[in-house]
Amino acid sequence: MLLSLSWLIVWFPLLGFLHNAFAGFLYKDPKAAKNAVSFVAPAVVFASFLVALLVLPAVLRSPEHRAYEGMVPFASPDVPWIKFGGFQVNFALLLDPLSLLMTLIVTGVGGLIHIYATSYMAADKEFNRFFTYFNLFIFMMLVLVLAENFLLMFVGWEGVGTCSYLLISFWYSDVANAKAGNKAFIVNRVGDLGFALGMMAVWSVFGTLSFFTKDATGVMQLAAAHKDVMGHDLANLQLWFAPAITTMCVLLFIGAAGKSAQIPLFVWLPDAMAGPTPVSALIHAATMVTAGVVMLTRCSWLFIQSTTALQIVAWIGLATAVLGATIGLVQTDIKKVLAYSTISQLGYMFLACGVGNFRAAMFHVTTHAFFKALLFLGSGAVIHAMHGEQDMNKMGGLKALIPKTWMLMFVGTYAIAGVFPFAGLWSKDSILDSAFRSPWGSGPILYVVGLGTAFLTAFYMNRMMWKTFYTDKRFEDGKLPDLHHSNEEHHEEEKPEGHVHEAPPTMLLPLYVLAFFSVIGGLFAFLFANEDLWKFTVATFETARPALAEGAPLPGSPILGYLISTLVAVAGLAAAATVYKQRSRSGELLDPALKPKNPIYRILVAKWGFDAAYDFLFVRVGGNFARSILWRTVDGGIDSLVTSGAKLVGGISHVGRLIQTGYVRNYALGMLVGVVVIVLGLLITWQSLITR
Amino acid sequence: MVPTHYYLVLAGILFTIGVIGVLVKRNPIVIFMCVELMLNAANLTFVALGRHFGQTNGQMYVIFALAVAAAEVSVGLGIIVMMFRRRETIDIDEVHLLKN
Amino acid sequence: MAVLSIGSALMVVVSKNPVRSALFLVVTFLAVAVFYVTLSAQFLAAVQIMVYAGAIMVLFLFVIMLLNLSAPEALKERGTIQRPIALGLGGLFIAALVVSQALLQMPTPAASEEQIVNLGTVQTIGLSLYNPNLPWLFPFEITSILLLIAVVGAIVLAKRKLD
Amino acid sequence: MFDDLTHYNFTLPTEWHGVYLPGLVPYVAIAFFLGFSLALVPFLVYMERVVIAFIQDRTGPNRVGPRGLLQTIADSIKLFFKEDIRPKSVDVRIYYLAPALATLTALAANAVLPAQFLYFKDAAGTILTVPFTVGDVNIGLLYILAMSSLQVYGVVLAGWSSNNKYSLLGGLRASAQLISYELSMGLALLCVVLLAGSLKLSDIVAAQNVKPFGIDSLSEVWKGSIFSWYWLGSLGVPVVLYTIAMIAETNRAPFDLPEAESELVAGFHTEYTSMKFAMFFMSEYISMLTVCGLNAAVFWGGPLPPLNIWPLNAVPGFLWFVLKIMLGIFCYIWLRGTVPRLRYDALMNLGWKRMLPIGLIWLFLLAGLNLLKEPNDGVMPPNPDAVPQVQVAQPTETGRD
Repeated sequence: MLLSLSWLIVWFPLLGFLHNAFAGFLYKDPKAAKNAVSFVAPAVVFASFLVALLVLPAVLRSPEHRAYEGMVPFASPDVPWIKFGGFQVNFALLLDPLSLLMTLIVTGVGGLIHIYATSYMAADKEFNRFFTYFNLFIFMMLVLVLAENFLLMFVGWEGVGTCSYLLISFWYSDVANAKAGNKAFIVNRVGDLGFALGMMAVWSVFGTLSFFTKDATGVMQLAAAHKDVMGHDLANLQLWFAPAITTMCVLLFIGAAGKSAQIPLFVWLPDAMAGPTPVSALIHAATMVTAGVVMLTRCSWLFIQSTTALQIVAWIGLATAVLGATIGLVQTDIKKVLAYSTISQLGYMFLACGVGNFRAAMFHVTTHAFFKALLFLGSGAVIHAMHGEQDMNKMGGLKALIPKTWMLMFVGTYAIAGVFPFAGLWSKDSILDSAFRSPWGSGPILYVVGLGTAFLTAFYMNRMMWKTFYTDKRFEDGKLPDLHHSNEEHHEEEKPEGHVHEAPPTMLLPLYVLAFFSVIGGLFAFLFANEDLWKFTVATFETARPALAEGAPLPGSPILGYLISTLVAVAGLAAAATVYKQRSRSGELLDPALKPKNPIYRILVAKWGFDAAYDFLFVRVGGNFARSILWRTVDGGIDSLVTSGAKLVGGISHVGRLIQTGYVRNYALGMLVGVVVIVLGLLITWQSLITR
Repeated sequence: MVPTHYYLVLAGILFTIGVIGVLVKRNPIVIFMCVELMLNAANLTFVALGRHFGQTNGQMYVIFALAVAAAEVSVGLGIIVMMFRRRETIDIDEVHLLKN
Repeated sequence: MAVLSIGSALMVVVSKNPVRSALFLVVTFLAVAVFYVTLSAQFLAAVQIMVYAGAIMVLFLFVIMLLNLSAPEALKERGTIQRPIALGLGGLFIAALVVSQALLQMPTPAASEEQIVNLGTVQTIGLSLYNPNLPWLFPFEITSILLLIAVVGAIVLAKRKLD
Repeated sequence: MFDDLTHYNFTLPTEWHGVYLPGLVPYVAIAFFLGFSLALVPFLVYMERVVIAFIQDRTGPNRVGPRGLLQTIADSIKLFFKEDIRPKSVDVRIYYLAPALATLTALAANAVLPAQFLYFKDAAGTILTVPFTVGDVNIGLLYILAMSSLQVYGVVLAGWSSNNKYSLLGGLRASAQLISYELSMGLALLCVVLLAGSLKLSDIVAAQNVKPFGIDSLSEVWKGSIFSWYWLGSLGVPVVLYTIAMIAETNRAPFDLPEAESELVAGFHTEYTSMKFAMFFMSEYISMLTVCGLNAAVFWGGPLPPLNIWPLNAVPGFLWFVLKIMLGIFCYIWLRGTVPRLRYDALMNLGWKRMLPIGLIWLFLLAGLNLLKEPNDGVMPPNPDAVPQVQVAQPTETGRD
């Protein structure tokens, strides 16, 4: 059966990972190994993509999918993984439109980024290591999105976290990079703890960890039916059922917030830009950071049980969107701008989840994957052209020098700003629309703030475009300092030293593909939306929670919404263009309207004080507490107990040491004495026992 | 057919000789040989009792004991050679690193 | 034969020259091999000669000769208190064994003559060793790993310098 | 199993004046092999000298007797009567023991070679087949290997007891060489054991008395012919391995490192003179006879004629056997005359890095082919008599829940 191929989706990247990891052993010649890796690494990802494409129609047509309105997707055969007592977890994949959609995004966009990276990383000494991590990441991400239960998802969840850490600090010889990796890892730990606690809460309430099962005993089915796995009716226990659901949802959301960089756990994502640009594009823009949204969508049946949890999600999402957009206004590093933009867009997605329109969230995940990958890769091309320079203050006027890259970045900018007919419009507007019709109220506030953020989005994106491509050159072409990373080895045949140059075709090709989808992706989905394809989420709000019934429209909203959104986007773009054109003419290079002395500007540059607060709260206070109280007093006290015990034993053994002569033969003699005593003892007892 | 307990007594005597050798000799190689002697004595009891009960188990044990002895000797002699290289002597009484 | 084996075993301990000891040990092993034959374990006898006499003792001789090249003086035994104790205990042990054998009523042989004759053939041993219904197959595989480890260990030990 | 051999050999009566003739076979065989081995040595030496002389294009022995035939006799008489010099610093007992050990083990290994099948017909007309060996034990091959592993002692002890650096080095070299090549030899023989399914030499020979590769449609002429012997049956490689290993085992050129004149004077027997030297000399030739006999029995059909037709099959088996041995010895001499001596590390490399892996691979190959031939899924043959009742201790169920 075609569906049994589905394991191949996961296996291919794993094979690639093994191949790349051992490429150094497999090939005698480092060059041959490099060539093999640069072929195998993208190839395995595309192989998974093809398998997913093959499997998709079968899943959509599968009787389970049709019969249960998407509630029981096909799960691969149950392979018991962990089983003890009443606890059983299977090693199984869940194939439904949600997981396949994510699979296609991860492998499709991922494959393109792989191709891009083969050329972007070509000069790096640790080429193989990079692609080892990259393929491992794809594998882990696929495990995450295809997992049949919380625990397997958690495996993937931790796996992608690890890969993220490894890749952020890929150029570990620079302490800043290693620190950024550590920061990402530690902040994620907080989220992961939330996930783990949420998982335990789920198990303690429902008694299972599977999402869906054929006999309707998955968590989601049970949640919809208000039952636990034993069939007891939980709805009767309103007193604790609702708080329990709220608790587990909030805990799971903390996990999602950690992975998807939401307030208060967003601080790691900007620092994660220390990794190579393909990593930023794949992991920190297109796929991994959306894992939180995927998880929320996967648990949508659970979340709609708790309006409180949904409100928390929505407000935090909105706040994050605003926060990301405002900080993005003042960043000067081209990748940091994109990083805050990512945070902001993720906020939108959570807003969508919070107002119950999980489909819009996933729609935005999809389009965002296209245009954010495009933007990141484009910025990578810019950085490549500028010989490693990332500061936009030292760019400008690049449009004439690298027109192809400019064109691609232009498409990306218009897509994220949400101008008709680019992809961003459709998904962002369906979010705003459902926010307006929020099932639990406050709709207009959410809508207006969201729209304002869209304006900011357009503004900071065009600001980036202007500072990079249009204004006067702020560097001397031909005398660019070489800021490429120390890991890279330079070949003689490279472009003349210090000149701005267009990226090679292998880097631009994936960009064209992504640009194509950034243009038509949203429109396409709008026009040809397949009802089956979106059947992954709560289709039956009516039965689940009537109050949320109208909260889940298909992606798409009234024409008026699109019109308003486009107008806002165009306004944002125009405002930025005006401001920066004028500023460019007046010869000012910084952002003069927001002078450095300007308090708003300072707050924004200080990232609303989050980093400082965390530094004070956790690093200083927490560190001092740990040092003075925990280490000195508590640990020292325990230590002294232990040491005095050890001293006591030592004193005793000083006496005992006298019989230890150090001569093996003396010990052997002791053994013989023992043997003889035993034999004699046996003899004596036997003698009394034996009657002849 | 020779009664089984003759073999057992013989094996016991061989074993004891081996034990005494281990205890009184100072040359680790000879001590090793005495250990081999003890092993052989044990093997002999296995075979004798195996015959006594008409089972192959006894001989099976001996086969494994042989394999283990071969492994033990190769490693043990390696250690002795190493020891000699390090300390220019193989006197067992000179080797008491356990006692500082 | 018993006298020969005991005598040569004693000589292993008594002789001062390790080469002599080794040779007497070979004789002991050969005697044990003969005992195996009388116990109708022909296969074991052959293996005993091959492994013990042919391989292990050659290894011993090798090492003795290798070390003697630069160690002219055989180690002299130093009289310690250990010796009389060991001898006394050994005597006690033998006495205990003999007494126990005299006292103990061995159960009557469980096997027929015919069975015993076939006990030591290669066929019987092979069939028991590789019979998946008997517990020897797995230990056999493990033994191969043990030997491999021993080989590697010996090489590592004997290598002059680990680079 | 042996019945079909009778058509080209003699059948003897089982009893003769009340003497049970088959019972006498081992004693006759002892006499035969002992006499054969000892008597043949001088002839072999003569043969070697003549052949070498021919190869090197010179005259060779021609003084004593017609065509120098009595030369070796004269030499041995001289050796007997030479003064027995005993160097001062030798370890006397071991010094004397070593040559005796060498000769003893060399002679003892002969005991299981099947030179001929004898057929006895009793009064009832049933035919009893008795291989003409000292002892046709069912671990014959193991026995030979065990004996050849004991041969190390003679060499090592001679080297050590001489208290001479050349001797010691020669002895160490010899023993290292013997141990190394015994492995390849064992592997080559194992290939044959795999095919024949027995360690008993007479069984191995009998297993070669079939039509080539078991193709039944061939005519009787090919039965037990040169093409059904195991040199071909084992697909060629083991016989090569065995031949190389046997030359190394007997310390002959080009593997005569232990007695390399240019490096070690005469190796382990540098300090030996007169009769003791002669014993080493003899033991070398006797073990050559033994390994060639094993070669003939295992790979070249033993007493079988190369083609099953008259008059070849009318010739008594032991003549074929001796002929095959002599061909083997001729190969020895031929190699000695043509191939230069190996360097020591090359010798070890050949043994451990070439022959051992090849032997292992070939063993697995043959085992695989054997499985193809008789696919029994690795199931134990349903033969309850073969396995004695073994009481397997059942693990007790107590202590578990």
